[in-house]
Amino acid sequence: MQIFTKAFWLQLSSPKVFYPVAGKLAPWFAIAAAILFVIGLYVGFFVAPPDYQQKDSYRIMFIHVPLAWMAMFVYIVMCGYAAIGLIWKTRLSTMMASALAPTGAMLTFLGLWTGALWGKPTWGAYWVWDARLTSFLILLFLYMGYMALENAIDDPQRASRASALLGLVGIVNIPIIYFSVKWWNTLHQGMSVSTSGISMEPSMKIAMFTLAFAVWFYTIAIALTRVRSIILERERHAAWVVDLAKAGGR
Amino acid sequence: MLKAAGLECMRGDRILFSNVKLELDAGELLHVKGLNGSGKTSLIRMLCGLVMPNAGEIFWGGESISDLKEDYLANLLYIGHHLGVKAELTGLENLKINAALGGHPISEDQAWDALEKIGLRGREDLPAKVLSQGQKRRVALARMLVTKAKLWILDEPFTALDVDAVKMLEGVLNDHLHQGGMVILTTHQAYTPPKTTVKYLQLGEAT
Amino acid sequence: MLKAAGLECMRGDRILFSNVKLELDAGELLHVKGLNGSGKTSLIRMLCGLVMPNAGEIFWGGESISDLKEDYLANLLYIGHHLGVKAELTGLENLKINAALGGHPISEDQAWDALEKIGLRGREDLPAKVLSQGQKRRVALARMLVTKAKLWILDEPFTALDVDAVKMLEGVLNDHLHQGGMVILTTHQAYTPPKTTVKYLQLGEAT
Amino acid sequence: MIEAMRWMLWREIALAMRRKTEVLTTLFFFIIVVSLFPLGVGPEKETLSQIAPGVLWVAALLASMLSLNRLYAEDYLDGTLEQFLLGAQPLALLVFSKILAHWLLTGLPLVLMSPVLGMQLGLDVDSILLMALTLLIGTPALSLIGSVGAGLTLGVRGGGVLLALLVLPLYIPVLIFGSGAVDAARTGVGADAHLSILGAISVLAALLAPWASAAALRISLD
Amino acid sequence: MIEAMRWMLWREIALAMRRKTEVLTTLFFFIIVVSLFPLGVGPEKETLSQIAPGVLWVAALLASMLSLNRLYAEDYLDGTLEQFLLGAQPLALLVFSKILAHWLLTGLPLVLMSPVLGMQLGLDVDSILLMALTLLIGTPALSLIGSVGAGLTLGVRGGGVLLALLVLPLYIPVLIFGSGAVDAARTGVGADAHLSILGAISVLAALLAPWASAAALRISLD
Ligand code: HEM
Ligand SMILES: Nc1ncnc2c1ncn2[C@@H]1O[C@H](COP(=O)(O)OP(=O)(O)OP(=O)(O)O)[C@@H](O)[C@H]1O
Ligand SMILES: Nc1ncnc2c1ncn2[C@@H]1O[C@H](COP(=O)(O)OP(=O)(O)OP(=O)(O)O)[C@@H](O)[C@H]1O
Ligand SMILES: [Mg+2]
Ligand SMILES: [Mg+2]
Repeated sequence: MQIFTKAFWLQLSSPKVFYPVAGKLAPWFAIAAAILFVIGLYVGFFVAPPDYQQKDSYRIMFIHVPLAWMAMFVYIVMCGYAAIGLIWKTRLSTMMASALAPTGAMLTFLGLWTGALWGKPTWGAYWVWDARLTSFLILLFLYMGYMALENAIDDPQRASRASALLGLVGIVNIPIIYFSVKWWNTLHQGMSVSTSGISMEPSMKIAMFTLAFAVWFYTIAIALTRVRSIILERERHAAWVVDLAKAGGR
Repeated sequence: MLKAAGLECMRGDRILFSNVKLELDAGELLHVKGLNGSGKTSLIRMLCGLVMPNAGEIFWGGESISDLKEDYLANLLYIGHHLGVKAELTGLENLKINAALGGHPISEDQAWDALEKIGLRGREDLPAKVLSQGQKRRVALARMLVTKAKLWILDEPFTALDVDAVKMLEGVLNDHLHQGGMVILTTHQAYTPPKTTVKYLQLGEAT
Repeated sequence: MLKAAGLECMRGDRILFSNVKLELDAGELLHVKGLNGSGKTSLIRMLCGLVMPNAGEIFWGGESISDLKEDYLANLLYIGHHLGVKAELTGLENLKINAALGGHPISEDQAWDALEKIGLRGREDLPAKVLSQGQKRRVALARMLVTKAKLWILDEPFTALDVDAVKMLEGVLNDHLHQGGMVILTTHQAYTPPKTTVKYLQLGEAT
Repeated sequence: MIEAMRWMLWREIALAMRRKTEVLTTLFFFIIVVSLFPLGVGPEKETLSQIAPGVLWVAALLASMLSLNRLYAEDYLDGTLEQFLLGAQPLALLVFSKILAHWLLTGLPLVLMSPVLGMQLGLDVDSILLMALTLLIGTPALSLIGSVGAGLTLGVRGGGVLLALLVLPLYIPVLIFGSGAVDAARTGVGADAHLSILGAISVLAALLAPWASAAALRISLD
Repeated sequence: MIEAMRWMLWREIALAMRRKTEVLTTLFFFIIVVSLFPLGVGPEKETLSQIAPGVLWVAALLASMLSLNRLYAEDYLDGTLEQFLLGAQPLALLVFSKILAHWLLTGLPLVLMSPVLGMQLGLDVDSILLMALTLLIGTPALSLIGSVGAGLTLGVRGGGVLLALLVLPLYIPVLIFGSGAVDAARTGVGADAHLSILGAISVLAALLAPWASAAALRISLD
């Protein structure tokens, strides 16, 4: 099989080869994401039973938790791409990192937002300085720093290398930040509300995981689409892009 | 010694130059010519290893400079549009530090001598910020008198210098070439090259 | 129109020059000469009112410039070692804003024209930071093409310009003088002054 | 004259937009500084909500001071300031436009952001609104006063200490009345007096600071 | 090599001494920020002494960050940095000397000053000494981490605030363990664990940051 040869993967890491592949894959992921969203939301809001304590407000969980998971995961993937791009000088990797950053920031923001909305009915406050919340907030800052740096440098080549370096530094720091915040909080006091008290009905699990996959596919679809336009922008002098523009299409 | 082939430089959407090749041996001077914006500074920074070429490679004694790194840099003296002269330090201190950080530390006496030769007598102990434009440049150029580097790369060295200083500088360049050194320079001013081998490299259309 | 007498400038412990007097009428050019550090820039900044003279006074149309203030400045265009060109703005924007803040707003078309004449065609819309040294200077110098000021004070205007640009600039100076303007300049480069009245002012010893 | 002011405003805003992130980063600086406090002080809600107005105001002060740092520095280095001085426009007017632009680009966003941060620190709704109001009235004074300091520090190499000594006594009233307003309202005294004093400071600053800044710039460029 | 490092140290310190007030400014900023708090928060003694470690650490963070702004900026503008890159010395070594000098000139004075400020905020003697110790161990990490940010934001206009945005989140662990130590000691848990983690962070930063900074500088100069 072609897929198992090293040459195939090496070839795929060239923007020229990857561009049409991404173009073909993106719509499928988008469609899958849309379908799963619909199913997950339906199960979550209409099938799953109300919680005996939180009534219906707990249903935010179905959106909140997948968003939060994905937001953290995207940061790691993004920094991984950045590191690869910086060390092995593969152009596609830095492009992927740039393509992931805005999505990650948006997921983080939405995670914060949904969490805050959830906090009001359960904790009586939109925000508390709990370890998980705090480290999540810091994650948003890290995303913002990454994007701000990339935006602030006009030369795209230099911008992507600089932000990749920042990502590398960031990845070293992620565990340190995570544990410090955790420890900082637990040393002071236990949180009055624990988030693990929800017993999971099967339908709840289904809703949760369906939506988790939906967010996954959405992220992939968006990242592929965005990386396509980044490829076009950064490689606009390459012969194949010029040809593509002349041909006027994909 | 210095050799480059197929150099290409792209800035923004524009290809500034492509397929530039050059070769420079001991005792030779390369005069890079071109109109404003033709890419002289870009080429020069490429030869210093400050900018990566889009295509092509640069060799020093047969090896690629991106492999040689420090071994290449130890042979190099670059003086560009920016001077690297600290406003708060005196001319003397500036020279000594620049020399030391460039890898060739010099003694106090050598520094005094160099500054005197370059025409800053009586100004050695003034902070560079009160010096005139031309005097600041002289502080930077004084490194040429004390360096052991073989390859000098000078971007418009004559800027802001008065007629005497230009003459003196030409003398210094000649001496360096006669001792087997190499020089790459750009200038828009009238310049009589020395009697050793002089090569020209024209970027863009000629005037 | 412009007159000064008994000007003295002291920097640190040093008297750079003293008892300098000059007089300049419509259509005349004053070339300030001197070695590096002889005080040309200091004199010029004095004439702009940026530096107070230790002694002596400067008159414009018979009145002291320290009394006239804005009325004098409206007649003045000064381009010095520092360019006043914003790295983030395009050449076009830089020119328009500099002109407007200098008191002579210009239209979009005028700005395009001026930049084309000064040799920046195709570069009007690039942020100044990506321009080459000579191109940045051209953006600053383009103000000469759009200003209504009568007195131009230029500190080494030919720096970093290529041969074509120098020629063009000389033409611009000639035109200005023929229309009754006044120019004060310094330069270390060979310069053929125009055919109107040219005055020389030597600071320090001659070469 | 109005023409020149308009150009100046346009210029400042264009420059800021060209750099895009500059405006956003001041805002983020504000947010981060405020968020640092709970991390340093600990997450107890009562403590936090008690110190919240002080923290917000100190952060606003710092954010505004930081961004003021660059108000004239670049124009000074690249020679633009020389050109302003030589321009035929009254310098104080140009300076005023610059300060106005500065406030629009950095002060105003802080004001708009402050409610969210107040919430994070556990302030109640009334306090939050009052807080935002004090910032709205008080931050222009920060920009105005800071501009004088920025002008003075330009030439003088390490004039930092002098600047702080000059500017701080003027900043402190803004801080005290700004953060004091919320406390006053909490204790039932009412915040009207605080607000009107804050307003008076801003008006006074608007009248005097442009001239003082212009003078400072002239001194710096001599 | 050691020679070059010595020269670099000498150079940095000579420059700082020539400018004299620059060192003082950082220190002064630290003092001001700390002193602003009682004004913003109100004079209650228990509140103040409770938030004191947090306030001191946040102020130290901000002060160190502010001075980082200038760590490479000038060398970049006047072309010295180019020369460093072209020098025959490993860049990371030069960078390390620069960071060391930076800490000696800005971090150390803060450490020495902190007891006085701690006293002002009503901390007891034990807490004050512990506080100073955490600062002594922690501030080098601030200089080191900040240097990477300073390298990355070079030449980026408006880099000052951007630098803050990049660096402050990375400072947070230092802040937490630094200010947490005093709290831990107060509640009887003991500060040893905090101190050793703080030390570990500094050592880790000393090993990695010079290389990362050197890489950042190379990228910025391309
Ligand atoms: C602004 C407020 C909030 C933020 C920033 C936030 C953030 C996060 C993050 C980052 C995660 C993933 C962490 C992990 O899996 O370890 C998460 C998961 C979760 N959150 Fe939140 N959250 C917030 C509010 C809430 C509230 C109010 C509740 C409900 C009382 C809640 C319930 C949950 C639950 C049940 C999970 C899944 C935990 C697990 O499966 O491990 N969150 N949240
Ligand atoms: N992003 C960009 N987009 C378009 N053109 C660019 C960009 N960046 C740089 N340039 C162009 O690259 C050239 C830079 O050339 P360089 O500085 O090497 O010129 P030079 O030959 O040294 O000129 P000078 O004699 O004026 O010093 C300029 O023409 C500039 O307009
Ligand atoms: N504080 C000071 N102490 C001693 N000398 C000083 C002091 N400040 C300035 N100077 C001297 O004043 C002179 C400044 O001259 P200026 O800049 O006007 O020269 P210039 O004629 O423009 O030279 P150039 O041709 O190099 O531009 C220099 O010689 C400098 O050494
Ligand atoms: Mg050039
Ligand atoms: Mg001069």
